[in-house]
Amino acid sequence: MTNWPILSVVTFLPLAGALFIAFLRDDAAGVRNARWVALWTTLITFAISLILVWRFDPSTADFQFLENRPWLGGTITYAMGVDGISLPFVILTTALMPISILASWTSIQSRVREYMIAFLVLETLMVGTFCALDLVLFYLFFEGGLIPMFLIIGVWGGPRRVYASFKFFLYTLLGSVLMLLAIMAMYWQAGTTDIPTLLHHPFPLALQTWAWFAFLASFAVKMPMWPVHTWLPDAHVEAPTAGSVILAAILLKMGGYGFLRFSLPMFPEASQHLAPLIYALSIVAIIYTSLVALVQEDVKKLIAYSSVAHMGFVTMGIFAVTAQGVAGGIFQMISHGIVSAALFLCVGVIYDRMHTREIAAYGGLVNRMPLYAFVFMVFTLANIGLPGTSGFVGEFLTLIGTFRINNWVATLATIGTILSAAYALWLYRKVIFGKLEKPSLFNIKDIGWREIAILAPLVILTILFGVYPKPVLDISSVSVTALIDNYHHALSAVQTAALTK
Amino acid sequence: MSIGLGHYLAVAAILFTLGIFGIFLNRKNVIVILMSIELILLAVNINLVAFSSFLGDIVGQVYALIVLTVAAAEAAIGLAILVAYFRNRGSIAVEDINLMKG
Amino acid sequence: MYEAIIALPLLGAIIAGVITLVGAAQRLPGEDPPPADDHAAAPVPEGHPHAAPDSHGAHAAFSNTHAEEHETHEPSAAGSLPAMLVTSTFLVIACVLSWFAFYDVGVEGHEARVTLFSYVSFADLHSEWALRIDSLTAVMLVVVTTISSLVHIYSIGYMDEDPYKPRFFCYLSFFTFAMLMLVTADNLVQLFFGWEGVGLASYLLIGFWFHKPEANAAAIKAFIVNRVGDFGFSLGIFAVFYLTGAIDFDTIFAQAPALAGKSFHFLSWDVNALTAVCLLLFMGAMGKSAQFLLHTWLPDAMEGPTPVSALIHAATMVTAGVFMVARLSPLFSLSPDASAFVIFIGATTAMFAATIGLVQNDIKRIVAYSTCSQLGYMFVAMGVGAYSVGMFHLFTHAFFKALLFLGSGSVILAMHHEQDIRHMGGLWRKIPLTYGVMLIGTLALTGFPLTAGYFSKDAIIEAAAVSSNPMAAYGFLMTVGAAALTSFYSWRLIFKTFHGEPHDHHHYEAAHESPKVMLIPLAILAFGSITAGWPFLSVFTGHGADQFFRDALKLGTAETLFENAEKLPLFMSLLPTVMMIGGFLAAYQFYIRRPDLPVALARDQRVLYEFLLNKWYFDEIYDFLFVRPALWLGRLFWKGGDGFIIDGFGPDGVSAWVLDVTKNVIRLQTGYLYHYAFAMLIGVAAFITWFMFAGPH
Amino acid sequence: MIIHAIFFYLFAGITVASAVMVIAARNPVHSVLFLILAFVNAAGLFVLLGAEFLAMILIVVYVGAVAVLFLFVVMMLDVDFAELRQGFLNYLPVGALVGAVLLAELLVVVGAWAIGPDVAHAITAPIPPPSAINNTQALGLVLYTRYVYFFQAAGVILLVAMIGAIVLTLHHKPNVRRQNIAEQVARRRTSAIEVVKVKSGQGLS
Amino acid sequence: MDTAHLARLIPVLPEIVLGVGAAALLMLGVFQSGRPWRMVDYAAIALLAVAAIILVLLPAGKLTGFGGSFIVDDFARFLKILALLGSAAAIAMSLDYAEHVRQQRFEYSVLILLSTLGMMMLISAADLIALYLGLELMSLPLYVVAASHRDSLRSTEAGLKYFVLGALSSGMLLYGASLTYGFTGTVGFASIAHAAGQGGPAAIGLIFGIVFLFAGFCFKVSAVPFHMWTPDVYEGAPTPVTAFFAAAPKVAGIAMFVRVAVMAFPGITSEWQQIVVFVSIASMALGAFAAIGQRNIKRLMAYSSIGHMGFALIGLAAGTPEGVQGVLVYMAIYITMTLGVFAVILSMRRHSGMVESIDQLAGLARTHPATAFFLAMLLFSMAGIPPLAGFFAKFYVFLAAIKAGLYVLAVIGVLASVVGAYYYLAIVKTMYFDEPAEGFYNMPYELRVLLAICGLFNILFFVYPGPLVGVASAAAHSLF
Repeated sequence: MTNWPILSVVTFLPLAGALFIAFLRDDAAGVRNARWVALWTTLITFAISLILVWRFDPSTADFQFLENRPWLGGTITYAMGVDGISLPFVILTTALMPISILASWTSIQSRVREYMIAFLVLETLMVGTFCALDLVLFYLFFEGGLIPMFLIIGVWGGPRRVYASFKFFLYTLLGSVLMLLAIMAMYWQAGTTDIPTLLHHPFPLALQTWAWFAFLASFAVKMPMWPVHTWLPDAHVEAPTAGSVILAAILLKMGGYGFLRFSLPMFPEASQHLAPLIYALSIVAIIYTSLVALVQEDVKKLIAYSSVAHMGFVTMGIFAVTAQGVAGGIFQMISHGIVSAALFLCVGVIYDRMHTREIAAYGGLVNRMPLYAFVFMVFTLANIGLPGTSGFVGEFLTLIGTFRINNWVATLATIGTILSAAYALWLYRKVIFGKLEKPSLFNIKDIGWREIAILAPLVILTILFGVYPKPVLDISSVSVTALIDNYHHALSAVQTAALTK
Repeated sequence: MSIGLGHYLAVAAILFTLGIFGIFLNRKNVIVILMSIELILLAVNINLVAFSSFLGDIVGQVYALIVLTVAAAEAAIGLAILVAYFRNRGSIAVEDINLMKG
Repeated sequence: MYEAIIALPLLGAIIAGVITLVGAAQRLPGEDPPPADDHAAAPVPEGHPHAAPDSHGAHAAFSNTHAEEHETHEPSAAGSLPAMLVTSTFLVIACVLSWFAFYDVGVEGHEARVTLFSYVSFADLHSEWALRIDSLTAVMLVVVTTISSLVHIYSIGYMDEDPYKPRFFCYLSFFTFAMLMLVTADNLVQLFFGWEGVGLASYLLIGFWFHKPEANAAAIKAFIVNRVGDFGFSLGIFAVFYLTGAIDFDTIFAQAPALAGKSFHFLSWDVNALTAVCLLLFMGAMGKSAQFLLHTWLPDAMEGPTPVSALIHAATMVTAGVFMVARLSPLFSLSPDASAFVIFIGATTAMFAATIGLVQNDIKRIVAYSTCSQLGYMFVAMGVGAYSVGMFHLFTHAFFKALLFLGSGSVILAMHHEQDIRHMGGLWRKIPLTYGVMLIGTLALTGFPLTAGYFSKDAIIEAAAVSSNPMAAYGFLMTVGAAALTSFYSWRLIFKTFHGEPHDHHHYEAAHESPKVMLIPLAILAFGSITAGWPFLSVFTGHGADQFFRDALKLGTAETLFENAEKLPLFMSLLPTVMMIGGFLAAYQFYIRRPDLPVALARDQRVLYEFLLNKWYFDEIYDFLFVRPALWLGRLFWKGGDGFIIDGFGPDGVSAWVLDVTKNVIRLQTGYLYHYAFAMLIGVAAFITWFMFAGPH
Repeated sequence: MIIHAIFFYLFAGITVASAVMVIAARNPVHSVLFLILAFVNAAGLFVLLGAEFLAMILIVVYVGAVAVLFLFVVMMLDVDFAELRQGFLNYLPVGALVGAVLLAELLVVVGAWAIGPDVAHAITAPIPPPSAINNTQALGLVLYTRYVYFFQAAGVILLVAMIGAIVLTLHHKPNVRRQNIAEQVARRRTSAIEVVKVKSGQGLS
Repeated sequence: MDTAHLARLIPVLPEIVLGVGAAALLMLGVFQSGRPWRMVDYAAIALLAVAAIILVLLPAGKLTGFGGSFIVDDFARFLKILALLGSAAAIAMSLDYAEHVRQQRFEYSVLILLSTLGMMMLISAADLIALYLGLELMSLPLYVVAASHRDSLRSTEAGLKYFVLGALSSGMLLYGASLTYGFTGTVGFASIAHAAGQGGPAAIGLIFGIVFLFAGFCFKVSAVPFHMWTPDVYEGAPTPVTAFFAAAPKVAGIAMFVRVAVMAFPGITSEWQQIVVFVSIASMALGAFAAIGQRNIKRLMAYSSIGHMGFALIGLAAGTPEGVQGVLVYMAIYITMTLGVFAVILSMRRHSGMVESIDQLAGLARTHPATAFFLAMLLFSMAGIPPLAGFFAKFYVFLAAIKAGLYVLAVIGVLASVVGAYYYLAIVKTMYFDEPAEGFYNMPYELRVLLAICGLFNILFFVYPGPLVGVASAAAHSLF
């Protein structure tokens, strides 16, 4: 089908761009060039990633665009490939990168070259995470993303950036090192780290349980699930706008992707036994963090908490292991990737103008920023999960999928939809509506063309996927079905084995 | 009451322990520490020679010979360092050697 | 054709929306923010010691941006006229098409199903964007498009002074589109789409005057209370899918009989499957139709512009709940328990809202409570199985309630945005046309014989009287009682507004009749209020209903109801009329002959009066039960849970512990040789001892 | 046998006792002297064990060289001994306990040890019978053949000790004129003599 | 002439070259007028290179010399190359320092050479006597160079502490060696293995011997609780010396540790494993915790190296070929990391002189972006963050530990690595997040090269890790 290593190109092209920027001179022209190089690199990467969609065969659950090269010796190889579950995330990543670059166009004025390099490196690592078909390789990309993100938060972040960046880094590191040990144990047990092989490897139950917990430690922090979510509000709040965007839109998704890619298919028994735990945590995440969001005083923090709540739907849906639940989880992640990214961009818009994130510092913005108010409204509604926006489809699918398995969980989670309306609309009201009374806001300007260019695609996608979610659902359809079939197959095989004993 | 290997080893063990005692119980004089080290090496040598003798193997004595030689070299360097230190600090009290800590 | 009916309002909304945004963008050009590090360039107030916008509602939408504009009226947004014309025209076309469809479907029997494209479909879950056009839909199409187009036209006049006309018409059209999606829905998800869509439109329109804090609060309240209802609705959908494996109506209805008597394990109980599903779905209806317990948002929703109240909060949106029950009649009819609950809620609401309506002073609130109450009637009809009767009342109610609201709007406009009826009085002289139409509306509402309301309301009461449902008796009693109260508060409104002495002479003198563009819709509605009853009587009740609705409604039990109704004793069928007259007389006594009586009564029955005036303290109770605890919990979880426990024992605690350990470890490194040697000794001794006692393996 | 035992206990007793005094004596000079005593008695033990050569070496190297070196340094550093030695005891209890435990364990395990019967065949270089060849010869036979590597390496270590001692202690005092071999070798006649014209009566300035 | 006799010296050729060369350089230094140290330094580096080349050119396979006391196998080759590289780098790093600080003399290079010779002997030692000799030959020059700023109190104090504790540790080691000798009747590793592995429970006496031996080893690799000298000596010693301490001797120490454990006591693995597991855990934990409190970067590097040795010992604790492979990979990568970091530390020089406080690195990312970048990468690598080389170092040791079933050790290890990441991050934070302090002098050329090499190695290691891993694997298997 393809002769050239398209996935590697998509993955490492940004790195090449970063390298190029590294050799630019550090003067005004160099800074300008750095921006343009970064933008074009991400745009070209995005364009190439669209070839993936174009050539992708959605009728098979197999991995496609495979690449395999010897690497660490033995069976640990450089293996890349995508299937219906990972492809949407790859596209999400490549699509959001140009937007992030544009979003930082003027708001980042110091150390621009380093900033762009960090972002491009981050893109490589993120795309690699979703493409890797070898556990060790996956871990490499997965964990490597910490470095650029740490720097992005720490160098270009807000006043408490040091605390936030350390918390982010150490928290996520702590989670994932345990996963590394589990990967090793799996390697010795199965003799390989090749993901396609491992997907069908029957691990003994004891190992499954421990490995499952180890993976949980990593992905739960990344998601983040309650109660290991507290790094998120801090990191989001302190990160620069584009950093928050990437953090919310993509880095969080790695956790969900990990559950789908590893926890479910590789440890089916453990997943089945421990799903109630996930349910409980998801429910707590949805309700607890929604309530917390209700009383926030900081715009970004509120959105960050709402992210936690929305990720609760994802974990719940995934571990329901029904077709709708899993597909809903994927869709919810994609949708949240778009919506939360957009919300953070929206916050960035006013932050760039006012340099404060306090809700109380705003009010009545609609009087001066009608376009902004409109855009913000769209994303607020998507955040609420209003039908017709992409937010609804994901929530609906996860809930309906979960209801089939456990209606207690679905019922409690549905309460979250009420609360999300409460805090999102409250935020909107406080920031946008009302009289324009704060003197500092009198001269605030509406969004400019650059910001429109950033936000417009997201508006369109939000509504398009909300009305016509088929494209996204179709891509992952066969893979999800195969995932669930394999899962149940593995479970029934175990049961049969137990019976014959 | 025949004197067996155990007797020699016991003497060596006592000397060895005394040597270690000398190092960590001493607070005032580094030279005594150096002497304690010599005691430890002496204990080792007694061990080696005793083993050699009771095993009927000359290697132990060769080993002891080497240890003796090296111990002499060690003593020389140790004293040289001590002298260099004394020139800077004007004291060889063990308690004074704590410029760096933490 | 059906696509056009749906698409025209959407198109109108989009066009108006674009006009709004483009106009806004031109007036307030945006620009990229200044570079970030340039903190000095952060916006500095340029000394606009500007007064808060004056409190005259619509007039001062945003006077505070430019000093020179701030005392004058904001000019209309660019493109107001095209926006208004386009949306209104589209709506009128849609309306004409709808009437045609009504005839085509209802009378000619050409039902239709138009599939557009797929919606939320995955694996065995199928839902599509599809238009299901049957008689029930046709009725709703007519109601929606008619009222909507009239409201559009009326708004051209009513919103004349408002600067944000394009936005307003955008919202209106969008609402119409969402409502049409709702009524044409072919499956539960699409229904839910329309459901939440109208909720959004309602939210936007209530908060249309975004500078008013009360409007914003009311908008959010409306949305959230509706969400509470939708919570049940969603669960209902999930349960339906769980039980039947489908969410499209055809499949559900086909499977429904098989579900009868089955139970399923919901939460921790085994419950009757159909009853549970119906109750859950009905919870959505309660929210949308502002039924008892979830009614609190509707009176507050009167913060929106009056046409909105007419369109959304009286004639169409709030009836969506009724429509849903009708649409799902194949399910509800199979579950007597659920139906009983519907009756109970409906009847309670009818009575309860009427009691509150007795003492309210805001002209729009009175009408709003009246709406609540009338919706209760409709649910009673639904509950007793007289689905077509409920639809009938929905149909007629749309006319006279829209009329009442628009009439109130006319009064309000005449009184310069004064809404308190205590400040009115004697207005019939100044605005006779308005008075006339209000009178017609009141007559229809109170069920004056031969007006539209008379037929439908009586049909409901009769159906309740003869129903076999054990709850029906309660329904009958309540509806009859409410009829008297309805009459009383309706006439109270008329008397206090139009009769007696003017209380606010300043406003009274300035009062003027509304422009034609408002009066014409009023006239049409007035006409409808009188005539929408009798000609359609046969369509909605009796044997005609069966012909008309065919499969769209489940009329199995209704057949016998209609037959029994004809055998009802005369005094029973006259009872509503008697009550109505009684209410009128009481009102006349209180407000025309002895205007001092109400004051005295209120003083005597202080507690009761306060109780009613404060709407049974529902807002306070909810605030106490839900809002405060939610905020309290949120704060507790944030500061206590996240801050103290999770961070305190998690990252922050661990890092503090690490630093503590570090401090101690560093203290071990004393710098003293003998300590170092001692450590080595301890190490060796420890190992030796370990092996001495643990022994070699 | 008895003689052997008597001498063993004599030597061993004095060795241990003087070792105690090495670390316990207040005056470092005394310590050094006790060290010498310990070494001499240890040499006695060596003799008892049949290692005469090592016994001699111990006395020659230690007593003759190392101990003297110690003594020399002690004298050279000229420490005020009166101030030293305080606080010796306040550290004793814990240390003594640990040390005693260690010693007890060593004695229990090691002191009671005899050569295992199966170890004998592992011997690499058996001691020739003393009747045929004396201890010094026996050592010499292996030291320069089989173990020449060790011998050489020990030599390198001594070289290091020399370099180290010089590096650390040799001071080039600026005011001292010293021989510069390279300069001397590189000396030419032209640079050796400087012809200076001297005005009479003024001298060299 | 009997060349066959000389041919038996071939395995020792690199050592002979080094030894003779050192002596020659000593002569050269003594008799050369003017400023001999530059020439001696360059010659010393060349000598180390020559030794390395000879080492590579030696015949393949396992070579022995001197009746089995000296052994050259793949394991020895691998670690010798590392030690030679480390020493050469250390000398190179001292060039500029010597220019400016005026303390170093040509003896420094000679001592380093002799110490390296000791390391080589140590790595190749196949019996206890050779081991002891190698160890002393390595250590004695270290004591001297640590104190070589003889006018500096800190330097001499460092030397004194190092010497006293080092002598104590070699006393312990000797005591252990004597016990081992006594209980097995032999000093050769192979024969010890034969004698000790007779089956049945190991004699408690032999285990005592092992404990004392291992105490000596632990001291040399600065593993807890025999690590106490490390911070003080690292801080006090002249910085190039510290860099040297952190690199080559650690390699030799680990080599000796691994070789003795694996070659001499294979039959009683479960016993010594307990010791190694304990010191490994203790070292990782202490390295992680104590480093957090440091403000002096040299001292911090001391604790860091303690932690790293703990990680490396995980591989030894596994006691398998995979474990040893992990140790070897770890050491190779550790050397590059630590040398790179010290290259930066050596360049922390202003007109006011050398500085050692971490705070002085503030804003390095702006004053010296390239330096800061490489240092940051090295620090992340030390923290074990992928895709940098340090991750692979940890990866292989943990891989071995997991295979050997040492789950608790592995879990504690990764937790310690997280705690340890904190202080590396803190340095990165200082460089990148803080407001710039006054810049340093430009980095000397050789330090730049060294930093770039180490940095690039760590960054790009993941691209083609195969060779190193493969060689390490072969080296590890040559021990078993």
